[in-house]
Amino acid sequence: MKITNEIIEKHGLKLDEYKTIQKLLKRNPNILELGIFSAMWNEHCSYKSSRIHLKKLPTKGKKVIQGPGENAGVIDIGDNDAIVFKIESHNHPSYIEPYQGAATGVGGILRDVFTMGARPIALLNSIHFGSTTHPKTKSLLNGVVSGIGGYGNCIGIPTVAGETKFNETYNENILVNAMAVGLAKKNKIFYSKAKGLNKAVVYVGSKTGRDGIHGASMASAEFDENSEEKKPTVQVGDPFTEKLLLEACLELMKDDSIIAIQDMGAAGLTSSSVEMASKGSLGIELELDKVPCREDNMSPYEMMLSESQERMLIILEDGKEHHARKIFEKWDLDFVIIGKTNNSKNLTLKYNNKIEGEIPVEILATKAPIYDRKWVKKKVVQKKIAIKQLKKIKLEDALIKILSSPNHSNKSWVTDQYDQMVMCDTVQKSGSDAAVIRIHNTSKAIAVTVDSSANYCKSFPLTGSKQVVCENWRNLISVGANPIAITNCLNFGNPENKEIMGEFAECIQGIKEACEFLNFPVVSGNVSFYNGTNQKSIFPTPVIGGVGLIPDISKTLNHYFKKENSNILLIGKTFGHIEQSCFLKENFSISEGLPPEINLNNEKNNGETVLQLIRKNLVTSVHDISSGGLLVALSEMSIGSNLGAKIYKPKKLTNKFEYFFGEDQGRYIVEVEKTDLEKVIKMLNDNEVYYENIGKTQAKNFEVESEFNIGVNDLFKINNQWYNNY
Amino acid sequence: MRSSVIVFPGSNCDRDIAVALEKMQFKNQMVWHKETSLPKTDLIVIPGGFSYGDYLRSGAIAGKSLIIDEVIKFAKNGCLILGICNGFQILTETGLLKGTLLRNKNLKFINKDVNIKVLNNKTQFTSKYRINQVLNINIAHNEGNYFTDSKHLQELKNDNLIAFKYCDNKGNTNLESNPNGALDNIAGIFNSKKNILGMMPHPERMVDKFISNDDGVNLFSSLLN
Amino acid sequence: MAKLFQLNLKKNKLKFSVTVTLKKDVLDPQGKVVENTLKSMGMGNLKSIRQGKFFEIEVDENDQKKAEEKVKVMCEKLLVNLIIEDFKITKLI
Amino acid sequence: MAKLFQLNLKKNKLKFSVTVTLKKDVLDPQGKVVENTLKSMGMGNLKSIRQGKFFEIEVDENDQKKAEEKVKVMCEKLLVNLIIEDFKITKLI
Ligand SMILES: Nc1ncnc2c1ncn2[C@@H]1O[C@H](COP(=O)(O)OP(=O)(O)O)[C@@H](O)[C@H]1O
Ligand SMILES: [Mg+2]
Repeated sequence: MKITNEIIEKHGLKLDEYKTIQKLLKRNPNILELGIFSAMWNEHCSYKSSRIHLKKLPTKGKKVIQGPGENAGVIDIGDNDAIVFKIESHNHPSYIEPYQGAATGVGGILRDVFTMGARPIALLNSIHFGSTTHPKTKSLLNGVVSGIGGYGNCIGIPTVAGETKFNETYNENILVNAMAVGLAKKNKIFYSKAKGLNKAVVYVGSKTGRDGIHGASMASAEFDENSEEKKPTVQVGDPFTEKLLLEACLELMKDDSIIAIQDMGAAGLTSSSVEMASKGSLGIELELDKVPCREDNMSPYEMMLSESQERMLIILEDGKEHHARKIFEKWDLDFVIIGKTNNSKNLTLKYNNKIEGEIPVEILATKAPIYDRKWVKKKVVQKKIAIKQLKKIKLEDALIKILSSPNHSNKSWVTDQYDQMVMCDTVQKSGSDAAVIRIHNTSKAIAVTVDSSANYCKSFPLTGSKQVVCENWRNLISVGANPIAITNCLNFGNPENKEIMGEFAECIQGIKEACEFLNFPVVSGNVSFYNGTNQKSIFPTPVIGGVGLIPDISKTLNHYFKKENSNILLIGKTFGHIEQSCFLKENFSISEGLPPEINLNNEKNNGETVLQLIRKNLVTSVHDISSGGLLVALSEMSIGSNLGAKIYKPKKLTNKFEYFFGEDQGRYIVEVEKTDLEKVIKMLNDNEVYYENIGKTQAKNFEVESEFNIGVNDLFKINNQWYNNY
Repeated sequence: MRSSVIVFPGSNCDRDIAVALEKMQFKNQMVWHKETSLPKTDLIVIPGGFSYGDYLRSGAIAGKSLIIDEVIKFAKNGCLILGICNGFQILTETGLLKGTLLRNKNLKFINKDVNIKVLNNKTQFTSKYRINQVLNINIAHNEGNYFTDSKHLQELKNDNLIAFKYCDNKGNTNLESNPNGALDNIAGIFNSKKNILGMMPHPERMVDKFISNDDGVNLFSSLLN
Repeated sequence: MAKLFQLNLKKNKLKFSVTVTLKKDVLDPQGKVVENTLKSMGMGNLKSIRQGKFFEIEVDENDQKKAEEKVKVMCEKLLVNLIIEDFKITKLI
Repeated sequence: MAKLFQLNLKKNKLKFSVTVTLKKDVLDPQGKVVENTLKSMGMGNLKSIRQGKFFEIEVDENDQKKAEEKVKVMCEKLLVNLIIEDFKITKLI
């Protein structure tokens, strides 16, 4: 087949990229080789636009066992236990086919985690939909949620936390990010680096079909009106087979049969074999006639580019074949030796004993173009919103409006569709600041959470992304965990646009600053560009997934009020920053101005102090203050507990709306029993933490002094109606 | 007391029930579905979760596995059999329990803590509970909507074969407290000899106060008697 | 004769069956599991099995052509996921 | 002619379709939801809709009668829950 410009373009390659290929190969590639280049050199696999920025992120730390670069990040949680975790996007497939797109997103991230030798113990997700009035939103929401549940429930891993948000910026491009967290033994982590010559390269799992061919290049191109028409073959998830694959892999991992293992994710057989060979500076020869195929007459091209799910590639130690085969056959899975390692440093593809393609691995893996794309700093527009000039509303009505809005409604409509309890180690489910998962058979636990703040990031990427990291950190602190490390999923628009690239660069800068200051390294992540349609990109949406450690499970806390007549303390200073607040957005549709500033010093000091209070058993409930500000956070503490609160109005109040709904950062609410108040205040003073004693818990009613008084039951109803009426 | 937990491909609450049984001092064994004989055992548990992905109908394929013939033999000899969630579905597929489990009426998977009440405490599964005691137990299923013909329903009632019913926290069984549309709020039933119990809620999830509550403990301690 | 026919149509609502199957190259995990199970149950000469959905639809409409058009719209708008599924409409007696 | 026919049968595996529907007196919540959704989408003259399963089964067998018998066994032993479902086998060309 002659390679025309049109064919090159269809493969998502630019003409000058093709020229580079010719130069590197010193010849023209054939169509199979071109397909392989397109799979390896697209944005999704090569990170060509993001690489130089990603390098800035802090990835090292005392607890980091493996940073970015492997299938998932690994951190040390003591006692030879390690936590393996990563987040990944499945945005484009989920928009086209929400159920299967979301399901296979979950399946894919699970494989990333168990390839490393970890048993997955928790799933999280961050899902963003368009406006609730957009005609597609409802069915996308339904499909995505049931797809996430469908996969996780069936394979039997609890889905324990996440976020569900609506914003018209996602009307034509929803976000579906899935995160998986696994538990491994520190001395039994598996990597993808090939070692040794003449070792068997084994294909295990499902058969290869024609599904998802060019899925990876699809994830690297913008949508246009026709993409729904194009009907790319969407993959269908098979959680049952994945469960078998999981058990078989973990069984084989008990001894040292495996030299290297890599799941077949985006760009399937191509990227898995290239990755293993390139990490080990070896060559791999594959005999494609041996690849287990689901359809008749599949060509080498199709086999190499198929993205069929639930497959793995393993390099086996000599003499282990029989043992390994027995395990996979017990689990009714294909097990075929399809090739071997050699020292040629080439990827050699044979079909019927004929070489169909041969490319130096090095070229594929490391010679992909790297772009330092043009970017410009965000022009920040200071704008102070004067509440006095807005229409008059009541404090109570403003609160109700927020609590009943889609973005702040209780998410149990979503989370009731996920099995959160399977594995019986879920100490704290969805609905709390972070989910808490016990390490099986021990008295320690991990805390996990995902966060994002697209509105903040849009108006000021640098501060916005810093804020997301801080909020994540705060959520972990709030349940009593030492934050350890994060994974991140960077959902952005078209990187070829310099404003978008600027958003990306500045968001990375913000994440870097916050992570460095908080000693909260990045151990894994994923970049998803080209989110948007017809030149209209989505708001920059970095999603942060954090993990923390709770050494003693009895010292974990949630945000529900525990007792009547406790003191309610507000920790951290309230300035009343109202721009970019959900108060203005929900009540006045105003979304101008800058997000609240981040003071990393205060953030750290306040958080560490709160953690000390928790560890010393001096507080009975803790909640961080985020979107919605003080009053929303207080209501959430009430709603979950059935206990009310009486909040005093501060004496020198500039504006009550700014005070109650401002979104100043670095703040927490803690509940303190009378007997502990003195000790708590002493510790706060010793640590130079600003606090206010703002009220008391009480039975049944939630009230703000001389403003309003409402039954907790009613608050509950207000907070729980939206989804059921949608 | 010896127990055996049957493991099917794709089972996922097998470990959870094993942990609960061991915690309650059962001597437990896991039995792979391809086995053709069962070890000596006093209790067989068919675990919850999924089996074979439940792609055809929940429990249908597991109901045809090799080990099931043995389970049926043991059942006929009076061995105690507990089917939880998917296990309940499998028991109905094998005919050991009558009726079937249809899709939840809202067509969605439901995971939440619900209240059920004990209707019969004169059985080896429930003797440690009080009659009409309300338990708070986790459910997690897509097909938990119990259905049977009117003749069998009458038989269940007449012979006191309904083990648990969904209810509110005061023990009222009504439409609002029925999470999945089950006939007559039925959450669990016995066979006529009362040596087999099938139930949709997960008692093994309720044996540890750190995780939930311990409302499931008495089911296991009843069995130990 | 023509009149009778018309009358008949008026009395009987039109009834269609719709079968929905996965497109040829799309993975059918359901069918695969069922196939393996049947084979292991001894149904040796089962060649292949694919699973799909089935609908029986009754429409209040006299004109068969129009009715069929309506069923088609239902399929395209809701019942079928055109990305991965094909469908076939058959008139039932 | 008879010979040709036989030959033909040998070459072509026999293919059947099976439709499985819920019995009349069993509630079909899924069908109900689909029906309501379609109606709320403006398909006013939809009368009723019931949802079921569909299988396409290929059997390695020359004799149509025997083949059909086999498909029937598959239905009764696995594919259909006779307590709540009915089924119908149709020979496909
Ligand atoms: N898609 C989802 N999956 C699981 N849990 C979710 C999902 N969406 C929201 N939640 C849960 O709902 C709660 C509220 O979410 P959110 O308001 O984003 O929390 P926070 O402000 O503390 O980050 C959290 O406990 C979160 O884990
Ligand atoms: Mg929070």
